[in-house]
Amino acid sequence: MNVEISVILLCFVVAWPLLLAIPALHSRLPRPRHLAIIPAALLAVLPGEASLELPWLFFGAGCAIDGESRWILAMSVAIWFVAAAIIKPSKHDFADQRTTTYFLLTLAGNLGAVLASDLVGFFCFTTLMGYGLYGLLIQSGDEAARRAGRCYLIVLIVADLLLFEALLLAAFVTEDLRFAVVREAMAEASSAQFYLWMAFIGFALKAGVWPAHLWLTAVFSSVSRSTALLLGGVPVAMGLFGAVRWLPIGEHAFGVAAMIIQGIGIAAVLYAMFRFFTQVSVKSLPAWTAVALTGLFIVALGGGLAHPEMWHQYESLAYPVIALVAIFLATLTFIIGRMQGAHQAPAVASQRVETVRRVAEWIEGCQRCAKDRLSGLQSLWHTSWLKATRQYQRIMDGQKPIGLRDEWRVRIILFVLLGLTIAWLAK
Amino acid sequence: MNWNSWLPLLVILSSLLPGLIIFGLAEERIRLRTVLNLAGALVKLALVGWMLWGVYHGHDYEMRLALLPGIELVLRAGPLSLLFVTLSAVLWLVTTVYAIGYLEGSPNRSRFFGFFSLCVTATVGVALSGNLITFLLFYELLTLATYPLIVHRGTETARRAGRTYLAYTVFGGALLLLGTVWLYTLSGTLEFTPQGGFLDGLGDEHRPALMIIFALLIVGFGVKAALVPFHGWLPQAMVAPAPVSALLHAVAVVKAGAFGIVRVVYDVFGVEFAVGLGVLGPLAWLAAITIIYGSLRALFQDDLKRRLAFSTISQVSYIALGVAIAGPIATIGGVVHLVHQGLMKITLFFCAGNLAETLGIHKISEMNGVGRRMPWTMVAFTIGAFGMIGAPPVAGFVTKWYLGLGALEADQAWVILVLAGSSLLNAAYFLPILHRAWFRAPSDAWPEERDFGRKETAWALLLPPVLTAALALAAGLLVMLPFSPLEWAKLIAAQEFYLP
Amino acid sequence: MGTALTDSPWGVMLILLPLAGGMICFIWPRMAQVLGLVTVFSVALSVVGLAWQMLDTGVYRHAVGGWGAPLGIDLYADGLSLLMLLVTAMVGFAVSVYSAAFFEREDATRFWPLWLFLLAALNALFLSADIFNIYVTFELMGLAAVALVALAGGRDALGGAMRYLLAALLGSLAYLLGVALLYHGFGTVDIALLAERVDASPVVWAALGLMGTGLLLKTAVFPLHFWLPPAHAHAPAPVSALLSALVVKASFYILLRLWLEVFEPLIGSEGVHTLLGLLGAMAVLWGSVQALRQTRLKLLIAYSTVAQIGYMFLAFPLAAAAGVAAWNAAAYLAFSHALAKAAMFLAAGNLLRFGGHDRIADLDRVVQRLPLTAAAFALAGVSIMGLPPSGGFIGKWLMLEAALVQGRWDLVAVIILGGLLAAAYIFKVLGYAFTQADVVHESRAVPASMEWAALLLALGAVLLGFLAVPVLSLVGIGDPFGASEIRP
Amino acid sequence: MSASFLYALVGIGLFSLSLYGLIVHAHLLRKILALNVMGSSIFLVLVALAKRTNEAPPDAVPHAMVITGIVVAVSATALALTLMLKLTAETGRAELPDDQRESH
Repeated sequence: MNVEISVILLCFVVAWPLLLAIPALHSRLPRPRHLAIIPAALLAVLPGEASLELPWLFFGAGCAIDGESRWILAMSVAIWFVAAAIIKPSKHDFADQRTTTYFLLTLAGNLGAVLASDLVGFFCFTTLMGYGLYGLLIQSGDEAARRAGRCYLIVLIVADLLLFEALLLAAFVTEDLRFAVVREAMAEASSAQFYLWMAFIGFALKAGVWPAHLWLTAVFSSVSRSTALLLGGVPVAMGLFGAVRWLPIGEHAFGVAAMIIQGIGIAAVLYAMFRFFTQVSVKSLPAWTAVALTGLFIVALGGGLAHPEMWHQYESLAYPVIALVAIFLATLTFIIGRMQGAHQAPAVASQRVETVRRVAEWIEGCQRCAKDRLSGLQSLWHTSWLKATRQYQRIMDGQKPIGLRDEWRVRIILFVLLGLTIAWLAK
Repeated sequence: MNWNSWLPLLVILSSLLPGLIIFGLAEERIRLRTVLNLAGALVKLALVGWMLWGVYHGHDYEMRLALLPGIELVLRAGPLSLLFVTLSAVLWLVTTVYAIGYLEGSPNRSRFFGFFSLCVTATVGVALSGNLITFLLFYELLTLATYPLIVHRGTETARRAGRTYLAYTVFGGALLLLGTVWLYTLSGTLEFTPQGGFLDGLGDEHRPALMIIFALLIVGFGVKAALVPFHGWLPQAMVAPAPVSALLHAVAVVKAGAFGIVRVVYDVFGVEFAVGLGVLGPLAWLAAITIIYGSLRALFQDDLKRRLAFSTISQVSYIALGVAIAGPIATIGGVVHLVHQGLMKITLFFCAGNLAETLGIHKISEMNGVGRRMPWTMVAFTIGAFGMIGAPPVAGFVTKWYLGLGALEADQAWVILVLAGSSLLNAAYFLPILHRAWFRAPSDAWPEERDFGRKETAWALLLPPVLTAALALAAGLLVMLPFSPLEWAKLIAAQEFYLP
Repeated sequence: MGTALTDSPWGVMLILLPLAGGMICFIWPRMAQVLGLVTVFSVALSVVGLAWQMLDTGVYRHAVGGWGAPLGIDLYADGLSLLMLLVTAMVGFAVSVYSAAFFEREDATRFWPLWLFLLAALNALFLSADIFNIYVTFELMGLAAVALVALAGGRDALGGAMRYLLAALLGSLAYLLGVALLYHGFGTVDIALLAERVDASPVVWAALGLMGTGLLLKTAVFPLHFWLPPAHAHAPAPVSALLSALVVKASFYILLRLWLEVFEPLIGSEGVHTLLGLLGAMAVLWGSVQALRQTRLKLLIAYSTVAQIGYMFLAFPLAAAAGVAAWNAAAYLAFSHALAKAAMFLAAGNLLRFGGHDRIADLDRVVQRLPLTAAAFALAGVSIMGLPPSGGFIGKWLMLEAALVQGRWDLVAVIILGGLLAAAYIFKVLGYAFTQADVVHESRAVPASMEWAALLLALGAVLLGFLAVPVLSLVGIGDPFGASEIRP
Repeated sequence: MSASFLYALVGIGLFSLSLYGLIVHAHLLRKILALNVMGSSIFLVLVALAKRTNEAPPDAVPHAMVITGIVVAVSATALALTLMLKLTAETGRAELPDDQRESH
C-alpha cells in the first residue's frame, strides 16, 4: 500500500517546493520553508522502493526512490530543515521574499537531483540547484559574498558545460539514459576515457575537490553562518553523489586514470592539512575539512576505478558515507558559527588588503594604456582578454594569504609528496 | 482545383487582404484596424492548423499558377514549409497584439500595420513556395515589405539604416537571381524535390558551375541569414520600433534566409550531391565563424537591442551549422532551432521593447534592479536568456543536444567545441544582464517612467512576452508530444530529407 | 489580301478616329477635354477589337483605298505591332485621364489636339507596312512631340523642344535618304517585298548605316542621348510620360522591324549587333550612373529612361543565337518599362504640383501625405529595378536566361549591375520620401484622379509580372520575330 | 544615265555639307537653313535616281515621295521658326540655351 503513497509523494516532493517558490504564494503561507520540506521528509521515512515514469516530460523524465538514494534524501532533508530554521532574512526588506524564493528553488533542485532516475533529469536539477545556490549566495551576503558568488557562477557554468558534453557522449552511445544502463554502456564504449574525465572534472568542480576548491573556501569565508551551512553540505554532497552515479565504475578497470584521481585525492588531503595549520582563523576550519573529506572520497573513488571488483563490495557504503560527510560538515559549520558569535574579521585581513591594492593598480595601469592605444579595435581578441583578466582578477584577489615566495615552496613540497605516493601505489 | 489546392493561397490571402484594406484605412479608425489585424491573424492560424492536421495525415496541398512559358508559381504545403508557416502564424498573432499595445498613440499606424501584414504574407509565401522562383519572388517581396518598417520612424538614422539594409539585401537578391537563372539554364527545372534534390542527373562537366551556383545561392540567402561578412545590416536595423525588430529578427527576415539555406541544401542540391561537390565543409566553417564572431561582438555591446541583434547573428548560424553537418540528427537540430530561436528571441525582444516603452531603458547599464520594478517581464527575459544559453528545461537545450549528437554522429568533433565555446560566450553576455536585473539595487529614478497604476505595464505589452516565454519553456519541456517542434522536425527529417 | 477588309476595318479606325478627334478638338476648344477623352477611349476599344480579330484570323492586313502593294499604302499588324498598339492605348488612356485634371483652361485647348495627332501618328506608325509611310508617320510624331514639349513655355522647355526638334529632323532626314537608296536599289518600299529582294550589297549597307543612325538618334541610345533628358525633364508631366513611354519606343520598334525583315541577310555579320550591344551596355551603365547623380526627380527619371532603353538594345547581340527568347525579352521589357516609366513621370508630376518643386532631398514625408503617389512611384520603381513581382522581372529573367544560355558573361554582368544601380537611385528617392525635409513647403492639393491614374499604371506594370504567358502568346501572332528564319 | 548618277552624287555631297553646317553653327536660323538644304538634297537624290532607263518615261513613285517630303519639310521649318522666335523672345539670343553658356 505504501508504494502507492510513495509514488504520489514522489510527484509532490519536487513539484511542491517549485510551486511554493512563486513569491505571490509563499509570502501568504506561514513558514513556507518548512512546508516545502514535508513531502520529502515523509518520503524519506516511508520504507520501500518506488519509481515514477513521465515519458512525455522532457526526454522521458523519471524519478525513483531506492535504498541508496534514501540516504542522500534523508541527509538533505535534515540539512534543509536545520537551514530553514536558522536562515534569517538579511537587512533589505524585500530580500526576505527573495531569500525564500531562492531557498525553495535550490531545495527543489536538490531533491529533484536526488530522486532523478536518469542522467538528463539529474543534469537539469543540478543546474537548477546551482543557480539557486548562486542566488542565495548573492542575496545573503555583502561584497565578499558577491565576489565568491561570481567565482561560483563561473565554476558552475564550466561544470555544466563539461557535464553536458559527457551527457552527449552517453546519449550518443545509448538511447536509454538511466544510470545503471549508462554505466555499463560507457564502460566498454570507445569514448569511455573521454567520458570519464569529463564527468570527473565536472563533478570535481561542483564538489569543490582540491584543485577547484577556490570557490568553496571563498564561500565559507564570506557568507553568514546559515548559508554557509547550506553551501557547505549540499553542493559537496551532490557533487560526490553525482560522481558515484555518473562515473563508469565497476565494470572496466581504468588503470592510469584511477591512479591520477587517487593522486589528486591524496594531494587534496595533504594540501588541506597544511593550509589548516598555517591558517589562523577558525572560521575557515570547515572549508578545509570539506576539502580534506572530498579528497579522501576521491581517493576511494580512484580505488574503485582501479579495482572494479573491490568497488562492488563497498559500493552500497558510498551513499551513507556521502551523507555522513555532509552532515558532519553541516554540524561543524553550525558549531563554529555558534562559537564564533560576535567577533569577526580574522587578523590577517589588513595585510591581504594592501597586496590586493598594489596588484589592482598594476592591472589598471596596463588596462588604461591598452585602452587608448587600441581604442579603435575594441573587438580585437586581446583587448577582451585584458577586460577578462581584470574581471577575474577581482575574484582572485581574495586568495593570496601569504607572500608569493612561500606559495611556491608549498607547491613544490606537495608535488614531491604526490610523486612519492604515486610511486608507493604503483608498487 | 479542388478545395485542397486553394488552402495555401487562402493562407497567404488571409494576411494580404487585411493588409491592403488597412492601407486604405484612415488613421483614426483604430478599432476597425485592430479587428482586421486580429481577425486576419486568427483566420491564418485556423487555416494553418487545418493544414497541419491534413499534412500529418498525409494529404498534399499544392497550387500551381503559370508564370513564364515553362515555369510555374507553385505553393506547396509540405512538413518543412508548415513548420515555418506555423511559427510565422503564431508569432504574427502575438506580435500584432504587442504592436497594438506598443504603438499606442504613435503616428502612421495604418501604414505600419499595412506593411506589417505584407511582411508576414511574404514570410508565409517564402515558407509555402514549392520551387526556387516562387521562393525568390516572395524573398524579394519580403525585402520590399520590411524596408518601410525599418524607416518607419522617419528619422535620418532610420533612413541611413534602411539604406544599408537595402544595400545588403538587394545585392543578395541580385546574386540570388543570377544563381537561379543559371541553375534553370543548366537543370531545366527549379522544382523543390525532397529526398535528393533535382541535380543528380548533371554530369561532371557542370561541376565547377554548380559550385559557383551553390556559392551564389548561399551568399544570396546568407545576407538575410546574417552570415558573417553580410551581417552588417542587422545591428543597424535596430533603429526600428520594437515589434519590427522582434518580427524581423525572430520570425521574418532572418528565418527566411536560414530557411533558404535549408531548402537549397536539401531540396535543390540534395545532401549527398552537396557532399559530393564538397561545398558543405566551407558552409560549416562559415557558420561556425559567424557563431563565434556574433557572440564575441555581443559581449561588448552596451545597447540592449544591439546585443540581442549580435546574439541573433550567432544563433541563426546554428541552423546553417546543423544543415552543413550532413547527418540526419544534425538536420533535426538545425530545423528545430528554426522554431526554438524564433520563440526565445522574440521573447527577448518583447522584453527589450517593454523596458524601452515603460521605463525608457535602452542601455544595459541602466538595467539595475529592473527585476524589482517589472518582475514578470524579467521572468520572461530570464527564461529566454536561459534558453539562449542552452540551460536544460528551455527549448535551446534541445537544439544544442541534437546539434551535439549530430556532430558526434557525423564525427565532426570540432563542432562540439564551437557549440561549447558559443554556450560559454552566451553565458558571458546574458548572465551579467540577469545579475544586474535581479541582484543589483534599483537606481533612484528610471529614465522616463510611464505609470500604469498597479500593473507593471500595459497588458498588451506584458501578455506577449510571457506567452512566448511559456511557449519556449513548453517547447523544451513537452518535447516528446506529437505536435511539438522536435517531433515535427523528426517527421521532416524522415519524410522530406530521407537520408540513407 | 482584301479578305479582312469587309467585316471591320479596325486598323483604319485606329488612325482616323484620333485624327478626326484632334481636328474637332482644335475647332471646338471648349469641348476639347470631353472630346479628347471620348476619342482616346474609343481608340482603346478599337485596339481591343483589333486584338480580338487578330486572335482568330492571325495577321491583320488592309490595303488603304483598295490599291495594291507596290503603289498603295498597306496597313499590316502582327503580334509585335499589336503589343505596341496595346501599350499606346493603355498609357494613352491613363495619361488622358491624368491630363484632364492636370491642364488649366488655355493649356488644355492646345494639349488635346496635339496629343490626338501624336496618338494618330503612333497608331499609323505601328500599322504601316512600307518604309516611306513609316517616314511620314515618324515625322508627324516628331513634330507633335516637339510641340507638346514646348507646351509649357519657359526657357528650359523651349530650349529642350528646340534641341529635340533639330535631332528629330536630322534623324528623319537621314532615314529618308536611306529610303531613297533602298528604293533606287530594289524599286519598292513595301517591307514584305523588300525582304525578298534585299541582298548584302553595298547599297543595303549604306541604307542600313543611314537609317540606323537616324533611328538611334531618335531612340536616344547612349552617345546620341543628349537631347532626351532636357526635353523629357522640362516638359509637363503627362507629356514627358508619353515621350518616355511611347515615342522613344516607336523608333526602337521601327529599328526592330527593319532589322528583322529588311536587313535580315546582314544579321549574320558579327560587327553590327555587337556594336548595338555595346551601345546598349554603355547606355545602361551611363544612364544609371547619371540618374544616381541627379538631385531633381524628373531629370533622374529621364536618365533612367536612357538606361532602360539600353537594356532593350542588349537583345540584339543575344538574338544572334537565342533568337525568339531575346526578342520576347526585349518586347516584354519595352511593355513593362512603358507602363512603369509613365507611372513614374505621372507620380513626379503629382509631387511637383504638391510640393511646388521636385528636389529629391526636400520630399517632405511624402509617403504619409501623398500615399497613393508614393505607392505608385514605389511600385513603378519595383518594375524598373526588375524585382520579382513585376513585369520588369520577367523581362530581366528572359534576358538573363538568353545571355546565360550563350555564356555571354559580359552582358550578364551588365544586366545585374544595371539592376543594382537602378535599385540605388530608386531607393534614394524612396528614402527621402519617408524622412522629414528640413525646410517645410506649403502644399497644394492634388486631385484624386491624377493620383489614381499613376497608381493604376504602376499596378499594371506589377501585374504584368503574372501575365507573361498570355502576353507572349499575343506577341507571337504572325511570328514577327521570324523564329523559323533566324538560325536557332 | 551618267547624268542622273552625277545628280545623285551632287545630292549626297549637299547632304554632307548641310550636315556639317547643322552641327557647326550655333545660331538657330543657320541650323534651320542647313536642315532645309539637307531636305532638298535628299529630294534631288530621289528625283535623280528616278530616271531608270534611257528610253522609258521616268518612274513616278519617287516624285510622289518628293512631294510628300516637301510638305513635311515646310511644316517642320514653320514649327522650327516659331520655336526660334519664342526662344529668342524668352532668352534674348537665338541660340540653344547651353550653347549660349559655351559660346561666351
